[in-house]
Amino acid sequence: MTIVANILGELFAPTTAAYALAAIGLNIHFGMTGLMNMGQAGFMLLGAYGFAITQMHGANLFSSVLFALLLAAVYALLLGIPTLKLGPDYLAMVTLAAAEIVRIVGRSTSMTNITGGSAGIAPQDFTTRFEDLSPLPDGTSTFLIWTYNNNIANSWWLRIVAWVLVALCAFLCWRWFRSPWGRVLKGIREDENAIRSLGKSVTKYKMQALIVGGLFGALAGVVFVLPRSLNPDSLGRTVTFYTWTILLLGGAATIMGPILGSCVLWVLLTAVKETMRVTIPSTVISSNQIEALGWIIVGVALMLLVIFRPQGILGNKKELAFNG
Amino acid sequence: MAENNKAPVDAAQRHDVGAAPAASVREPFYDIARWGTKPPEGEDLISTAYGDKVTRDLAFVENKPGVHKPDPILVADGVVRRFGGMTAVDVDHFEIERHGITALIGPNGAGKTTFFNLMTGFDVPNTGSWHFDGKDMQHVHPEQVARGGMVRTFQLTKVMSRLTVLDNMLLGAPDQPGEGMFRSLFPGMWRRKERENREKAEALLERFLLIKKKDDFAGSLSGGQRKLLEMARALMCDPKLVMLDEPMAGVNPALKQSLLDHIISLREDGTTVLFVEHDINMVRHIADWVTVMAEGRIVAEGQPKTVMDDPAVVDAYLGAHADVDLGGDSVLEGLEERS
Amino acid sequence: MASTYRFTAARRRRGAGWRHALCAMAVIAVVCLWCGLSAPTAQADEAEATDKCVPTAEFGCVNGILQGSDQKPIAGVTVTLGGAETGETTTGDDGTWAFKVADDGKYTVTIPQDVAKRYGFASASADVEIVKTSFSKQRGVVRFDKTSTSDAASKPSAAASGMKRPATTDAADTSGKPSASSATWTRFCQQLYSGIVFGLLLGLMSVGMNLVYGTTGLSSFSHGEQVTLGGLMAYVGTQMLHMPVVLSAVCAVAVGALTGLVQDQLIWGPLRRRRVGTMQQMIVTIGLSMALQYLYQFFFGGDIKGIVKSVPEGIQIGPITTNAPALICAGIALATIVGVTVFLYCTRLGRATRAVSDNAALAAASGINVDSVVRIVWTLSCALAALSGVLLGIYLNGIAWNTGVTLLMLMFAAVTLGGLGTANGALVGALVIGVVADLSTLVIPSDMRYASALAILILVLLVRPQGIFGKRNRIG
Amino acid sequence: MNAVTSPDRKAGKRHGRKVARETEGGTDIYGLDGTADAPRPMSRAEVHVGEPEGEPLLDADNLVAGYLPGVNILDGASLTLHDGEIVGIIGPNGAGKSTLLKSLFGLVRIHAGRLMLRGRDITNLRADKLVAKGVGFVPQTENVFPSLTIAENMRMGAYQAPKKFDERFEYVCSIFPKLGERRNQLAGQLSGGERQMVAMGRALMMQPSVLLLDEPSAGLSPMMQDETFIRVRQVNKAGVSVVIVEQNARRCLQICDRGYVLDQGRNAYSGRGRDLMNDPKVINLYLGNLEEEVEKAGQ
Amino acid sequence: SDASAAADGNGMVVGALLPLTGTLAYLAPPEVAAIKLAVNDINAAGGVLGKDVTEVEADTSDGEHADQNTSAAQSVLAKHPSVVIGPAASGVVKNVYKSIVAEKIPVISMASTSMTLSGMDPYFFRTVAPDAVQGAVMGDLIAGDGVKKLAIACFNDEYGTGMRDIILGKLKLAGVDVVYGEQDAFDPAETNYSSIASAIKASGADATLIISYDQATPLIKSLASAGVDTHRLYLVDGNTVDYSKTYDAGLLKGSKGTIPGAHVDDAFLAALKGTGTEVSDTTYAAETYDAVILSALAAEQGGSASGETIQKNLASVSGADGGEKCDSFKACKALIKDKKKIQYSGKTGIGAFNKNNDPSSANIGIYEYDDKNVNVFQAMQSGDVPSE
Ligand SMILES: Nc1ncnc2c1ncn2[C@@H]1O[C@H](COP(=O)(O)OP(=O)(O)OP(=O)(O)O)[C@@H](O)[C@H]1O
Ligand SMILES: Nc1ncnc2c1ncn2[C@@H]1O[C@H](COP(=O)(O)OP(=O)(O)OP(=O)(O)O)[C@@H](O)[C@H]1O
Ligand SMILES: CC(C)C[C@H](N)C(=O)O
Ligand SMILES: [Mg+2]
Ligand SMILES: [Mg+2]
Repeated sequence: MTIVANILGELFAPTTAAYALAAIGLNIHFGMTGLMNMGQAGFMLLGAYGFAITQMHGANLFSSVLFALLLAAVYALLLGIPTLKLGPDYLAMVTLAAAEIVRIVGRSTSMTNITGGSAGIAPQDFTTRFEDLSPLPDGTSTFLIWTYNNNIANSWWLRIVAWVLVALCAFLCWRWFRSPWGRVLKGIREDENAIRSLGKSVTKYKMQALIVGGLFGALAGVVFVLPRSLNPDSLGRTVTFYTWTILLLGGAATIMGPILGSCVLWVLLTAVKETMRVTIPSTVISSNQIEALGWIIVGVALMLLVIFRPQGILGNKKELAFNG
Repeated sequence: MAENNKAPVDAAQRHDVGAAPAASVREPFYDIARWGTKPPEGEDLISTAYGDKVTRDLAFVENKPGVHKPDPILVADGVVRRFGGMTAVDVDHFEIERHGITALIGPNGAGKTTFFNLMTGFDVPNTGSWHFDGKDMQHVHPEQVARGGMVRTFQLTKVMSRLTVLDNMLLGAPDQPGEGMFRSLFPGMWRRKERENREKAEALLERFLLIKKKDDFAGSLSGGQRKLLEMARALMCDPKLVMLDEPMAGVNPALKQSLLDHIISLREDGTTVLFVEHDINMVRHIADWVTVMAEGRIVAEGQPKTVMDDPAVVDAYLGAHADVDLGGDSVLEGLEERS
Repeated sequence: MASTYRFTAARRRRGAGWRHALCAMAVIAVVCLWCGLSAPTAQADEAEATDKCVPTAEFGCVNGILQGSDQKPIAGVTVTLGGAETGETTTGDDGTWAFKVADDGKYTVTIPQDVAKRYGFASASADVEIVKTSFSKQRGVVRFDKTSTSDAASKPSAAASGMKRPATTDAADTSGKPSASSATWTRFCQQLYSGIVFGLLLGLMSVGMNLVYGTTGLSSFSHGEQVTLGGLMAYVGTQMLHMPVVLSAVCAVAVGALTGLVQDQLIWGPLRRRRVGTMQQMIVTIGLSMALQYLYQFFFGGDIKGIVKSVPEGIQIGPITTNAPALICAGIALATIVGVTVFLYCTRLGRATRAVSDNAALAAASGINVDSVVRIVWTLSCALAALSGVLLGIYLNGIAWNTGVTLLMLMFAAVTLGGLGTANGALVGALVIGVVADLSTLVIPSDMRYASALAILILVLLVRPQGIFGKRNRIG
Repeated sequence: MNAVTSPDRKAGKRHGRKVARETEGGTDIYGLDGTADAPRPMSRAEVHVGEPEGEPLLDADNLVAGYLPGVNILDGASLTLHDGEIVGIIGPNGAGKSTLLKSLFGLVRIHAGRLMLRGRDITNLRADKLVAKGVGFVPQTENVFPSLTIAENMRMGAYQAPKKFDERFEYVCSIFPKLGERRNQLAGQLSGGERQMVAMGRALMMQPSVLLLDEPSAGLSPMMQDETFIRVRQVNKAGVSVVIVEQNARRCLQICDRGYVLDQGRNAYSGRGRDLMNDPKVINLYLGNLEEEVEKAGQ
Repeated sequence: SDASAAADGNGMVVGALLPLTGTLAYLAPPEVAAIKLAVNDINAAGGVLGKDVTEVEADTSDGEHADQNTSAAQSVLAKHPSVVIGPAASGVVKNVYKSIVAEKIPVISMASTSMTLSGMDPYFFRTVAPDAVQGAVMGDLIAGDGVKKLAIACFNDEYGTGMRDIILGKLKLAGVDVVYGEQDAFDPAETNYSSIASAIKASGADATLIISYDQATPLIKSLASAGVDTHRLYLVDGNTVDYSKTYDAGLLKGSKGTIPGAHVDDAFLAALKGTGTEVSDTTYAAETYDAVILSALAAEQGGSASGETIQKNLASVSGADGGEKCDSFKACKALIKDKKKIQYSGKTGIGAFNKNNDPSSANIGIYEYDDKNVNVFQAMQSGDVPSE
């Protein structure tokens, strides 16, 4: 029972929401505009830094979030101006490199005074104001099979806020997808020179997409660090790869794809690991190996999911036919 | 040459001819029958005013490369583009007459497409300047060129594969407020315009025999259909000057013929047409003016008839077999000697 | 430890002897009462001079080493302790001296003025504070060869400011040596050299990835794991099966090639046939990478495995110090990459791989068996990865389950920098990355050196968006 | 003219067939779009009108093929090619001509129907195996390797016979001298027409016994178009059977022994090249009469 | 509280958050074994409050998998533990502790040594001394050995730079020149150490301090091939391990290392091996073992296995208020039965928890490598852990 609760708990865990947000942002980049952003974690990290550092210095929540968004937007601009001309695979590498640079600089000893260096920023330094804002009473609550703390760290309050954000972003996305703006972005995804020849400023649209997706990424970063601490290494390449996996698992260029993908990935991961823990006694193989085996199974399951449903869970098989 | 603007009249005649297909004739599979070799009902040209004017004006223009024309819309000066050691384009002076239908012909690799690229900002010349409608067009981005009213199509078609044909068309429409990031969130602000665009697009698709495919992905179009879509999409913009790069290569002859009338009718809406084409009949049929390029230079210019009879053009471009039946033995015999 | 005590006992007694005579026996008795049974020989005012001292609950230590600036120990010098307890000792042959002190408090250590002067010490005495229970104060180390403790604080360390650039510090310190610039030059050469060697290895690692990209358009995220596999297989060969290195390497490459073949049969082939896009295939490689990483962890655990145990002897070539394995690794890497380039550009199959990458359908229409070409490429790519894994494991002195994935970023950077899918691109890109990363440590902190390499990538792409060797196709 | 140009063919026999225009079969059997215009299928006899006797070299019978599951682009198309023939396929855009060629060549999956080469079943055989059997193919679009040089593109053409490369390349250069001059230029940088030359050249490098050409003349200058057609005739004379899809239909039909008109994935008309060219319905529906109009206007 | 209330009914549940996978996985086996051993020992002595203790484990992975950190915490929390042992790395502790302590369940880390964790939360404890302690000892060791020019190869990680800064302070006082690495630190994910090695060689240092985890394995070899003297290396707890199987004999002879915690006897290692886990060394095993025993004793003393009770009694059973010393669960339990105050002095030799919930005193062992590259115990330094 606790296992089931744990597994299903991942469905709406803050982490799931954070990844869903990041994937929604990536969906605007890749799914809509065809920008191969391999550095979504960079946006997330900057968002998280923007939020946590201002919180640490006593800013109020609203301005912290605003600052996080601002930081991501500025980063998107700086990144976009010189690189949006690049071909997709090259752009992928540049964004990947840029995100790594953000992380490496953020964790470098020379930045310790600002970013906390490799130690990052401890939760007590930046989460309290958010937790204090909660209208919920202190203590824990149980809803159906799930019991979480109301306000602290991995809490109901964070879950509510996170999923409201996800819903909001998904709504925006939905509006954009079905609007002429979205159509231009999709056009750019297919052939930017054709769009150019039709009088649309490709750079402007790409930049808009990069910024909007980056803002979602920044929000994701904030949500990601709220239940834990801000550690630059925890927002590295792995996060970007997971985000990509989520996006393509759910189905690129769909509204619900990123959300569903995130839920599926984390539920799958937890399900595998939890069941491994209980089903394999550690006398057979060591607990190290059990956990490693769990990851192996998750890796293989991911492969199989994509192999047997390459267009993603919600994706359109037809689109796949015209080389995706 | 005056006959050129008789095309509308011809069209009207054709209309009568093909009006009532005999009952015994097998109906064609495709709705091409509706278009076949005639314009659709009610789409006869009403006016030939611009056409007449252009014919009049050009009649007095000397037939030599780089002449000045009475009312040029595009003027290019000293445009040179080199690739490595090779000079792809080297145009001293070139003008395009407003409202005229100008054909740009020349052997393969003459630099026609490169010239298009240069004019529309997709490529940057080594030297040269050009003005469109009086505006300096150097260092202008392609999208600004297009917004300025100079729209081109691509020889190697560029369709947005994973967008429907209709969406491809709608992308061609200018001034859609919904294409702004914030305005797009409020459908009220763009619905009306969208509906207008859609009507226009559907009309064009109908004309280009693509209406049945409108909800299919453009990536599923056949080679010729892509060409058609490319051209139709360019026409969505209501351009001042439309530059068509081999728009009819790969298009079914019957449809091609019917589309020529459409091109002619464009002029009466105030559009100037510059097109590259290797189909001599088409050039003869609709062009008011023909410019010949070879090895990057403009080597001849003039009324279609004059130019086509120019022995240099015949030699370098049309070739010795232009009027020969290729089924005949003579062609092969000559060849065997040669090789 | 016991032996150390034995060896020093005789020598120390002499110094402590006359101190005993001066001190009142009554005081000894009082101290014995204080300290309890565990420290029968301790005295209130008298610190015990010992050879070596380890602080305990009862004793703190004041100790040090007396040596000249050339690090030669100065033996037989009298060291006097003053303060809460007093004592005197002479430095041993290795220059060491030590006092056990029982009292917390401030102590002063002095050496004779003339000794200090002779060796050019700044001061002949130093102060320390002992607090037995505090780790940071239970031992007071006094060194005369450097600035004394008292003025250490007031005199901002000159070294500290120069520290960021070790080369300059070195130059300053070795003022007696010929010239500062030659040291810098040596350092520069050494870094350049190690950058080049690493660049070559990185090139070998990435060339396989570039082949796969070039043929199928797929950026393989599991390539790092193929590299790891090579290293781990070599480890299995040398350390578990005790085979010679070369044989292990050959086996590792064979295993690598086999995995490539099997992978293509089981995964990539079917995916290609079902026309799954490269983005999707990329996600499959991410999944595969995850599975493989943890598979290695499953079998090999989480620690770093060394392929060879011995440390090779250094070879001096001009200003560069290196060793035979490094040279051999670099040589093999270079030869292999050149071989692959030649293969790509000069052989029929090589051209076929490039053709497949351009347009698989057309390649098939030209009579190329696309499937078999791709299979060969996968096999080759994985074999090359395995080879690079072996060389890497030897050159970097170890391989772990995640070595490949940590290097993946650099491989991508190298491939991109050189031009995606171009044969020699990987080599040149990797050399640039390797050299920039290593040379940049001359000017920036080394934890940021890969940032500099990545920054170079971005800069180069701004100038050449298609990479160094990439060619741009025309528009229209 | 057939009899004159290719005396080796038993042209006379082709006239003997009765052209059955009307056949039974409801108009709606294909249920295409429910329009009353929907055609009746051609009978077998109709399809094979004008065909020489004997076992065909290539025989496609009632092919059903498509790109996506459930959507059949080819809907029972048939085609035969006899030894030494040039067969032309024309039809409106999107009729399925390219699809037919691709399915002949194993690049589009055939769902139903039968495809025989020299009496052997080659349905859905892999493309490279077909090349080994002597079938060559020039696609309509994406018909060059953009990041290979011209010379390398040509080498790809001669992939299965690398020894013959030099000799063949010389031959190709004699047709398209430009290819020789620019042999080290990347194909991706070439102009549209030059690409077309490369594609055609690539096919000629193969020395196939059956050549499938998809709009080889598109984008070529008139002189080069003529040159291409003449060369097709020349290789045909040297013993290569050719299937050629063209939109430059008049020129194409001039050199064809027989022609098929394809519409909506099915055969609409077929007959000898000249007959089709002069068939008023074919002219009206597919060929147009631009040439005449221009002539008329010119006078 | 809610979460651990259930624990009262079903006996004590020990939650363990261990780095079973990821970059710290090499540290896990001794920890796993130690937990097992402790639980076995407790149950052999009759369990806690008459009921057997059970253990639940979850894998935190490493700091790069922050999502797994919290997910593991959630997984353990759902099983209503009375106490959570772990996580190992300081960064991971920061990622998870809040949601656990919010449930009023004590977290006892066995390996997180970051100084910023001191006194972080009343429910956070650790059985390992913060880096300051080891840093001070190491600094003195280096200075006392007469090193004049020291090179520091330190990795940029909270542990690395934190420890380095402490050592640097010590060295400055003693007047040791740091010729390389005062600012410079290498990336923890570094694989190519040749440039660091050549920089160290070029710096002309006469001894080298290496602060890292198992990055030391390749690093030492790179140093050796660059010509750096490998007989004068100083290693810290992250890398002071038995290198006899790694290098040729004699490579490290004379080099020194420090490890916090009492020098554990071979019997303990044998006992660890007896749990069926494959262990080769005892790094953090004693700390883990003591953490479990201490929490069990706290529950026993408080008479309840709830988190709150354990938290309240942890300091006391560790000896904060004095009491009779005992060195095993069995002995201590007996004393508690007799209503005596106890002072558990376990395998680590740490003192009672201080007001920061750090050990009030600790031991640092000093080791020297012999000619087989085995780290041989030399001496033990003990002292108080600073609580300011
Ligand atoms: N990016 C490029 N690099 C090198 N050469 C180029 C490039 N673009 C075009 N060329 C060369 O410039 C010449 C002119 O090309 P262009 O495409 O303008 O010819 P074109 O007149 O359009 O020919 P076609 O009728 O065949 O389309 C060609 O020989 C072509 O090979
Ligand atoms: N890749 C594809 N996926 C789905 N449908 C396709 C695809 N390619 C072509 N089609 C459809 O198949 C039909 C036939 O296409 P095909 O290319 O065979 O036409 P075609 O006769 O060669 O026309 P054209 O003369 O324009 O080249 C068209 O309706 C087209 O929309
Ligand atoms: C597992 C340990 C080596 C962790 C290290 N002491 C830290 O605080 O991060
Ligand atoms: Mg062109
Ligand atoms: Mg076609």
